[in-house]
Amino acid sequence: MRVAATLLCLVASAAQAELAPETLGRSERVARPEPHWTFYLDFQLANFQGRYVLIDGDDVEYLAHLSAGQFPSLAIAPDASEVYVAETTYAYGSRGERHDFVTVYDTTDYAAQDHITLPTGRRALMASRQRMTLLGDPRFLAIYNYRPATSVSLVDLKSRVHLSETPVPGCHLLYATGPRGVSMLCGDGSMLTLRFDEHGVLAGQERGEPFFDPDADPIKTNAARIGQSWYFVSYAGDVYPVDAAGERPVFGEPWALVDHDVEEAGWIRALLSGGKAGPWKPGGMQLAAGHTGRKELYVLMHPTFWSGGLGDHDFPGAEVWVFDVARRERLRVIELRGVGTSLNVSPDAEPLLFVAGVELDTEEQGLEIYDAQSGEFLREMHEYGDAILGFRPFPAAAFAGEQR
Amino acid sequence: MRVAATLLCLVASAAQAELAPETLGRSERVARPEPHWTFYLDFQLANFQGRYVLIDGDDVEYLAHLSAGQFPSLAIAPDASEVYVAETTYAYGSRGERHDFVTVYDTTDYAAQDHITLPTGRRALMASRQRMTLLGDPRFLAIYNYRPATSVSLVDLKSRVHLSETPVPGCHLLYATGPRGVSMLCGDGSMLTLRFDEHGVLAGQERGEPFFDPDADPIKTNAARIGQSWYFVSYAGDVYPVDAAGERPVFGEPWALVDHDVEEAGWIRALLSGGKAGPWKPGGMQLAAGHTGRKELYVLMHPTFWSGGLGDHDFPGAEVWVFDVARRERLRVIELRGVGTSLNVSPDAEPLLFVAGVELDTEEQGLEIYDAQSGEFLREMHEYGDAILGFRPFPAAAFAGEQR
Amino acid sequence: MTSIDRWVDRLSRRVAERTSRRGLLGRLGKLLLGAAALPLLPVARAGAAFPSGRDVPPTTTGNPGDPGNPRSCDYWRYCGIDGFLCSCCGGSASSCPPGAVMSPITWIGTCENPADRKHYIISYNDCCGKQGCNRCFCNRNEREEPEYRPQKNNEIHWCLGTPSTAYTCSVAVVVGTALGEDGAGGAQRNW
Amino acid sequence: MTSIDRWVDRLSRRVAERTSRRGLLGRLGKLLLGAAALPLLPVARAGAAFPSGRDVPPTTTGNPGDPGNPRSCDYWRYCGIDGFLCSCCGGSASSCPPGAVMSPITWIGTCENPADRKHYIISYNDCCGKQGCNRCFCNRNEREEPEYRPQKNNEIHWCLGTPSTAYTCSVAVVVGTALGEDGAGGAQRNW
Repeated sequence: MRVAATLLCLVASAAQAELAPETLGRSERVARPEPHWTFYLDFQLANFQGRYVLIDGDDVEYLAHLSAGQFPSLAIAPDASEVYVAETTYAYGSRGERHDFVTVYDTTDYAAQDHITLPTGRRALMASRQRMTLLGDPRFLAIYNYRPATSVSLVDLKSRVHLSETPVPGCHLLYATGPRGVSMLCGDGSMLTLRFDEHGVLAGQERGEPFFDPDADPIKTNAARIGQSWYFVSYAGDVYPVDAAGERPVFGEPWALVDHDVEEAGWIRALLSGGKAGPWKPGGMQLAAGHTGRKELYVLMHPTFWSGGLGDHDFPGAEVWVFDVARRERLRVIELRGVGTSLNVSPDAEPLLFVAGVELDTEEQGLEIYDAQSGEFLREMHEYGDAILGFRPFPAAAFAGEQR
Repeated sequence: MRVAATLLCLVASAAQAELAPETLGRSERVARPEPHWTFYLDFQLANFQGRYVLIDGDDVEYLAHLSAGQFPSLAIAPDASEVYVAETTYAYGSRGERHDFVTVYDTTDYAAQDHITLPTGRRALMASRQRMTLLGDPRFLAIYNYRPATSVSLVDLKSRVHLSETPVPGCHLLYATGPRGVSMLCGDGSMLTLRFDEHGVLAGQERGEPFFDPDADPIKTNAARIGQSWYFVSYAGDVYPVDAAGERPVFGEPWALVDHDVEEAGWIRALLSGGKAGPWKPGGMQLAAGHTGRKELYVLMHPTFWSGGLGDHDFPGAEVWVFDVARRERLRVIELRGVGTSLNVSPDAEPLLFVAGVELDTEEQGLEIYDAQSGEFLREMHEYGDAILGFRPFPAAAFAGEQR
Repeated sequence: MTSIDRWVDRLSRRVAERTSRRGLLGRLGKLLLGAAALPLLPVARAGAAFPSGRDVPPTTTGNPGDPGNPRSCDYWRYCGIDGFLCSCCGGSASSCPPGAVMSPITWIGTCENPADRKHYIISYNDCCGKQGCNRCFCNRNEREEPEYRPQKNNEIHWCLGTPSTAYTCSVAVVVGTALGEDGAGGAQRNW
Repeated sequence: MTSIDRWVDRLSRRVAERTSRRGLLGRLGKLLLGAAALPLLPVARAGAAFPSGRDVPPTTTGNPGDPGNPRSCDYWRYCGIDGFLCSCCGGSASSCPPGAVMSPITWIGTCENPADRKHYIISYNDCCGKQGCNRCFCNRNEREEPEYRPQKNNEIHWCLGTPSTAYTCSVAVVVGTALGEDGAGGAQRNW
């Protein structure tokens, strides 16, 4: 739904009336976001730059897009008033002076409103979406730097300036924790948590004990946020819940997404099952997503017979398994049309499941939309761009007043 | 053929010997160009930027590529020692400060050697390849500006500086003429010719009488260069030869590529001929190319039954018609596998015909190579990039010493 | 298949995919009836590398006097267009997508509205300042003239007079009716 | 076709397209023989949007001790790679294309050479400073670890320490043999 009505309807009321001249210079505006809207990252292989495209999942309408530089990151204000895109560009395309910056967009016209300069050459260029996050206090935006020494940049969105850069040796990526904190994953399986005060000054940092064993079974960095908790999925198929409501993370008991006792299928059973007999594992890029209202965790899963067990953690999913994170049990299985590399779930009471899918016969990538409850395939989007690298929904908080 | 031999061959002489560690940090170098090499412009639709890719037409080997900004232009030194790319970029990707410049590449390593700043905001952004040319004296590079007032920038490649900008109201594009001149096409069908002295200072300009009627039958701007003459093809299928050897262009008598008396075919004849009965017309983007040694003109042609007569000047060709420009007669017809949007011919004695083709069944674009003499389809290149916007060969002069 | 069969198959498949009205039968019918040029869409007006908009959900203007699908390359106003259709990109046939800026400098074409058979002057404006929308690529060149007649040319990047020349998509705005049969006041040209 | 037929058809078609050695029969044969994991290529390791290198002319190292086609995603050294293969782009499996600069900072993987069954330490270096080559995209992730173990991760853009972080393509350079079965010195991991 767009704010501006199409003028075409107005220019000629009678069928045979001559069309009146139209106004030149108009640009559309965008209505207040709805829960079924989502951004996706369209990544251009030729230059590793991206675009964020905003669509309405109910009718796959293309609403707007934002240009972005190399490996961009996107964050959305909880009230959905603004969108922040961190970008990296070069003055002369592939060479010349490097620029790292955050572009601020208003969500009514999606034109660049502000430009916040970041320390040049630090911003991490990688695929993970955990490289930027708003803090619990959305005045502050945290950005992960990798060069390859690691650090965290803090941006004050009120004054539109970069405030500080804090070194975090050996720790990586960002998970919002508590009122003004971020936790990071360290190489030994522990978390480092930085806390900032109400002015954005570093107030403290602490590093806990390892909560998983990265040698035995690493966790994927793409965590699902459900309420105040993060849910990390491990390579082998366990879930590590982390309560991030307070000033420091509280690590829950891991539980299993899969039956670890399933044995590899013999060839007759493998053949008869279409390769689906035997153990399954989680895999994909944006492989896990959460729904706070329903306390549901969605995970892309595939049979290890398909992958031969190799590279499973990135292998695309044939099904989406849906778990109740309170009862720690599988609720249902959504079979995909092909396989999926990334997924996301809308935050409302009648959620849509967005999947970056690959059709097995044609190997065409596509943007598929399913009913997250029934698992029914609803529709797909054509001509989405080059390659979908993941989804970025509006925060559930933006619709809090509208929800039942 | 590359200069550096692959180290892999050397590291293990016996089959079962352990592989020795290899050298890190190596980049390939490129041998002296061969006549069957060509650049093509790979144009990225998502951002209207381009890449120039260098391939060997004999085995469709990918030799190197050059990054380029919005609507780039390329010129090659007559001795093939350097390549010049005119580009336009923005500091922040799609916004920020605009930069217009020429990047100079050495043809042994294809790394950016020099950067020549152009007056910002003037360089013409359009598809035509006649926006930049070396003068007869290759010390000078002329660049066409459109904003939309038109002008010509002159660059001194010896001192690597932009020398001057000359306004040329109502005249467009660039055709090298004489020792240090450029001619331009003006809206009334005449040519304006600028002459520069040996220091690159404007020495004179003169505008001739119209040599074609742009209202009755416009000429396409993509002219073929054969020897010291330009050959322009008109919408209706006539050829306008322009001798550019001297200080001012000399206009030859136009002659017809097609029989203007052919009548539109009736439907039975149209159906029986596969739509090929009836009149044909030239059409395409880079629709004409010339071979100096053989005095041959190659033109993309299609039956107007296919196009319905509309947009013929850009309609892709089903055949390449080859003409002897001395005798003004058609020598042969090369049937394409699908249709072609652009073509070029290598400058040697056994020329290759390069075609940016579209396969009719799949609508896939492709880079096809034919024997320009026999018309035989030889090979095609896969994974060429996004979209081929035309070809840029090395100048025939680069191989003068090697030719029979 | 014989080569004729193949050609008929190709052509009818292509035409069927693109439009129902302008098919092979229409073209042959036209020849039978001797009617004036019914535009047959250019074969392979865009390669597969170019997103054609074929599967993009259609829309309408809601005005019977302005018939057709503004997300289709066949829509009458697009007779001289070359670019992504803004109507597939968050804009419409006459307005830019959010955040993109319409270039004030442009080129002009003349298209016939099938509803009233009148010729309208169409302003083809580029919307600028964001990356390309990369949907519904449409390159029709009817009555287009070369770059030395810039006001009639669509190969110029018309993002002029905008803060950035980054090209986003193109619109086709009705700015008036043409005098007589042809907007240029001259004879009918089927370029 | 039944769904099983379809699956077998899909899988065998895919496998046949990609490799002759690692087909369904090999995989089933492996199960029959109880042999250790023969890597089956990931289904749809790349979408159609990604150029797979399938039709790029092959090459060889000329060394029987280093078997395979360095322009194929199947080549043994590429077990942990993620990117365009420089060998399709004017470079080779161990050298950058002309004008691109090899990043001195990199990540390390371990791959088994089928010629001598030894495990080699492979340095995956990105070549930088030019636009992407956009050919032979290959994303294998065997034994890759997450970003918090950066020296074992391939989702980091490794153009670090180069004048420009523009990504061109990736090489896989032999830097030594691994101790024991696994370069990390631990148990065999089929991640």
